[in-house]
Amino acid sequence: MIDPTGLELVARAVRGAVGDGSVRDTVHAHGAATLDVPPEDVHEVLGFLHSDADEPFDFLSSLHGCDYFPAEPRLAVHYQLLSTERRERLGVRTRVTVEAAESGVVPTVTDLFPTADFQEKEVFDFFGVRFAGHEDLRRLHMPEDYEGHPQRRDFPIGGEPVLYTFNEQRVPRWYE
Amino acid sequence: MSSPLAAVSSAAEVSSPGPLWVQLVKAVVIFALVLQLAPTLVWLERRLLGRFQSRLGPNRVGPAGLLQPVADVIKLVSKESSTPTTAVPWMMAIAPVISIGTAVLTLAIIPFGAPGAYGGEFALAGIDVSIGILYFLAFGSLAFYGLLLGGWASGSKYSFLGSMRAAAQLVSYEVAIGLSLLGVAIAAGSLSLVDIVAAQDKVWFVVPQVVGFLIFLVAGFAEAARPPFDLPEADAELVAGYNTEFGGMRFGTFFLAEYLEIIVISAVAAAVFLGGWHGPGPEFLGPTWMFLKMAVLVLLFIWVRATVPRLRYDQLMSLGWKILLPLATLNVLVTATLVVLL
Amino acid sequence: MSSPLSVPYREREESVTLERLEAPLAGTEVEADAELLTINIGPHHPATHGVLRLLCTLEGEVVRDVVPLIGYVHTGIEKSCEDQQYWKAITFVERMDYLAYYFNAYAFCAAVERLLDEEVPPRAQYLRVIHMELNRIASHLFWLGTAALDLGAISMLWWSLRDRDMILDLFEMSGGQRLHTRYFQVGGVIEDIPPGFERKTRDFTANMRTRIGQYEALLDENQIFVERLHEVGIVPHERLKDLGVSGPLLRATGDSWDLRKAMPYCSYEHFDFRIPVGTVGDHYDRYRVRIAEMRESMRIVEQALDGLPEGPFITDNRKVALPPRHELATSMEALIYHFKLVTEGFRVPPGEVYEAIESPRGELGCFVVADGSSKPARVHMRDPSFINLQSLHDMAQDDLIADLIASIAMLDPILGGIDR
Amino acid sequence: MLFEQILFFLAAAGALAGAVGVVVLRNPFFSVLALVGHLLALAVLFLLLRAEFLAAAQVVVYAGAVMVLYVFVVAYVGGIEEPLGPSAGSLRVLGPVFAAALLVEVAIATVGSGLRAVDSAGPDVTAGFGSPQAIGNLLMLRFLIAFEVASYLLLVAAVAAVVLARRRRGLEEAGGERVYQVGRRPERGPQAADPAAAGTGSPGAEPVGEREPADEAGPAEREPATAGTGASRED
Amino acid sequence: MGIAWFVVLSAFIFSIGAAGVLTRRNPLVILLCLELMLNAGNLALIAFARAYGNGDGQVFALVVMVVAACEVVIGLGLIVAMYRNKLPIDADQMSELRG
Repeated sequence: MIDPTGLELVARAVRGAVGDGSVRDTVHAHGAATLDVPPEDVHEVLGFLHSDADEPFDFLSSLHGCDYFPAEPRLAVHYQLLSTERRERLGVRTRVTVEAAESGVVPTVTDLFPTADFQEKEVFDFFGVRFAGHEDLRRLHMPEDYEGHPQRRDFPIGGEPVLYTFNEQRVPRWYE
Repeated sequence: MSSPLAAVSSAAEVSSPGPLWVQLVKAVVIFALVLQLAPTLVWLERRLLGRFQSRLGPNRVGPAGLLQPVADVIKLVSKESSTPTTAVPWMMAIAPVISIGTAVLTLAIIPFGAPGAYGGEFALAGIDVSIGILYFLAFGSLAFYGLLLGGWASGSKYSFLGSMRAAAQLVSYEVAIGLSLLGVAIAAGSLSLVDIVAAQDKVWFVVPQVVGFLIFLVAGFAEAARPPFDLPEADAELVAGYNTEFGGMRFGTFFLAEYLEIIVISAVAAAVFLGGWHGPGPEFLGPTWMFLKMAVLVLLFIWVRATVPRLRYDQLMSLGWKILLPLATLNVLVTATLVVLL
Repeated sequence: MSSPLSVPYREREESVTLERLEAPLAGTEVEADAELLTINIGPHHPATHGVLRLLCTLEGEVVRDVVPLIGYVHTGIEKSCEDQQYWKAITFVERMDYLAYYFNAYAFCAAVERLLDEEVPPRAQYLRVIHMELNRIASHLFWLGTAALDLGAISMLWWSLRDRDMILDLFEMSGGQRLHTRYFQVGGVIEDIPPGFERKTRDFTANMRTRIGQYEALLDENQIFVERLHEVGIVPHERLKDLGVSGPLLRATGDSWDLRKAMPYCSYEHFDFRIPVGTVGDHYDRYRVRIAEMRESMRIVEQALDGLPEGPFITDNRKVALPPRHELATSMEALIYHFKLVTEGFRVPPGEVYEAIESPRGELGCFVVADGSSKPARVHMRDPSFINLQSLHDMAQDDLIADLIASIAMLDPILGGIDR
Repeated sequence: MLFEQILFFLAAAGALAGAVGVVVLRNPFFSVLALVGHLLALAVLFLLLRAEFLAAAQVVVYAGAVMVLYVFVVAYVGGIEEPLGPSAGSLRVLGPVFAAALLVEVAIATVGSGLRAVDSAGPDVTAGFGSPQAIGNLLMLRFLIAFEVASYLLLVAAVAAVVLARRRRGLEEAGGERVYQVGRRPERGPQAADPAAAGTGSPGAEPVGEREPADEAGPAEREPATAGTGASRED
Repeated sequence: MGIAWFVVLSAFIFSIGAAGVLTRRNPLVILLCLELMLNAGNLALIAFARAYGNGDGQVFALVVMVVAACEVVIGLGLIVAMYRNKLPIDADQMSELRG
């Protein structure tokens, strides 16, 4: 695990390579290190971390979304990087508002990590984060014609009408 | 040429067909045999697969599950036969009939005992034709139309792929089967199955024709579309291949035809290579020996199914064309040379 | 926008086609006059191990393109967890990857424990290792059976399920349930193993060794089986890493990346085991790696049984763990804790954590966000099946249909884990 | 003889119906099936004429092999319905006329006096007539040259079919090898084949020797049946 | 059973086949009609063989079968080649084959 000092070193390297504003904050908690990155810099930061010869984080283990509902900016995309050389993990987090997320501020990283393909689709599906530049962004788990993004915190739990023959008359908008 | 039935086969008979009642008895016996053997085989396979797979198998219906096939048939008959909208219904209806018809008709030439074993002069076979092996090959190649029509008429892509596979597979292995039987025909000097079995009174053809026997077995597995050559209905790939869209008794008929095909292949192998009715003891035991040999081969079919994975399509083709066919040709050449020289 | 339901079902189904992709058939050479056939393998198909839908483009028998379409068993477990107290969410996450439930439960519990900064007693850690490794064997056994079934070896399924049932018997002994035991608890395990468990487990491992030998004799020495797997479905190591593939699939290419060794958790550093790796990364290597992993797992189980430390099986922090039953009758405090836990659950300080472990299928990560209440604000599982599925295209393209089926089998996807 | 006559008329009706079906049906697939029915009916007629070897050959060769080829091609070309539209020149008009004229001519020739000579059941023939032995004797003794020429013709046709049906890409890719190669991928780089080079250096990681290292036994030399049974079987 | 019946039947089948060759435009079907004509010839050959109790006609029929098989193989090969090269599968429009 990266210790706090190591995290600051990484942050300094990133700032040096990408720009001063590229790391808003560093978080080291519960033995995990996270960089807080503005959405427009995500691609450069990940590209730098991915290809930096010194300490490459060559493996994107996970990409997931998160909704910090009452707080703003609400939505976040997390990138869990892994360096198989150093055997260390590094989280990169970018937080965006709902409007920004839907307008496509967050860039795709599928060109750096092809593994992000499904996961960005999933984040789009569940949180409505529109990744700019993703080739084939569409719903993955939910039906194609589903409305809304179900894992946002303000999306109610339960109550999905399921169509059976016995209730097809009662399902709303069935006759439309 | 007095009896009408004799007229049909008169052209093709070698030994005397016997009086009319004999023909009728033969027909009844063969049909009874067919209707008994196939369900018994289904039961046997399920019981044995259970044993192979360390489970019980059907044991609820009747003693030792013996009535399970009856229950299956009742279930299948009472099921609805659905037809996809893209299908050609009448063709779907006749496809299983072709399949089972060719299998039953092939059984007619299987000799179960020596001519005159139970008195009289006639052979213990439905008909004893001079073109016996060709007859078997002819109906084997007609069986292909059952699979083809079934798959094509279903209007489903899986079925279509399955029937195309069936066509390619049957055509490829038909040649190997024909050549493997040709070796025996050369050695016996006849195509008639009765003559071939009669020619084995000293030594079974499995000994001089061991290569032919192995080729026949392998190609027979392919001909019956049994594992490891069950590609036309490879359930993991094509759901059920040509019979994907078949339900109810139409599926049941295909199913029955497949098992009849196993019986036919076993019977021909037993007659041609394993000495048919020959065995120790008096002559009237002939049918017993024949059935025993068939049973051994049928068990082999089941055993192989429990053990062996499925071949891939290209492996199947290269096995058929690159290994079996040259080997069978070589076998025929060697046999012919030896027959001429000796 | 008109109601989606007013569109006939067929038309809605047709909305997902290859035309929507920018470059269909990318990465393969198809002649201009090739006869292409688009076929849906799944969602209901004998070989898709669940409701996986593969949109395949075939040229004859050759798969020119395959697009996995998922979501048919999406049950919203991640969302449901947000409405459950932490210790009740364990039962939910267990049902994601329904063949590796101990791993799901462990990943979640470990993440919560890290958020709580809760120490897990060594005995609990060893018990967790025992159960996870048994679960790994069970999962691999199920894989072995279904993979062999897909290749046409039907008997393997029953044999491997027979052995898996012996593992389920062990789980029933320790946890009371055969599947989804909810044996792991935040802070430890819910109960100590009963007497007789150790002997039965040793019997099992001894038995299993000979069984694996038999299975190898059946499969490995079968020319058809070997030829079906040899040199099929090779994806280069770098490409696999880019695709995020981990676990046995990655190790089959010769990469020895295994979180149990690389970043040990749950006292895996105490055990002596080896990491099986392959050489070329074809299906045969994948098969061999998994078989060898079963043997290594048995070694770990035996070592854990040998060195099982004495002590509590769950943390004595009464705020997190339920007090033992007998205390309820004697201790007022225990009763209060019990009441609080059962009604409200425990609260977790705000924070977020990503905990990754090595599941039978690869890196299983659990991302938990706590907002200070007694319910998680977000639970996300980085399920290896989900990520590994992306490599199916690379594995199966330009191979025959039968190889596609073998690829699915060797990928070992669990649809419950993919769709969650 | 009554039964024989019934059989003849059934088979003749089948043969005629099949023949008409071939010409009339618009979907080639059904035409092919009609021809199969026609051929089977003909086989029955052959049997009535005491030509059992030819009947069997008819079924094996025609129904079993030739028609399968047709089915393949129809499936491949995709059962094109007969194109309607303007007829191409005079042939469209003259074709039916010629056909009708031929029918009339043939009818006159057969129904007229020409067939008196064969209007009998034919002489009694020996049991061996039309058996494989009889045909074989004739082929090998009297018609050996015809037999040899026919076999060369078959060989030439087989070669011609291969040449016609192969894809026009060049000789090295001709023939049945194509399907076989399509499933194979190019040789992998040495990096992935070598565990030591590809491993990312976990300290406790140790290859269990699933196979011999790549430099000792490359994938080309590996024996499929024995690979991987070395190290891991013992423990 | 009079042999003349067989010969008459053969004549009719031959006429039907010829009509098909002359009227149909799909080369596949034309090939099928050629098969009809060849089979009609076969039937006549075998009928005459029976009429004279001589096996020569059957040998001729066998050779005709061989020739028919060759013709089918070549014809189908041509059709497949035409289909591959996107030529019209129509006998009236096969003018491109003139070279």
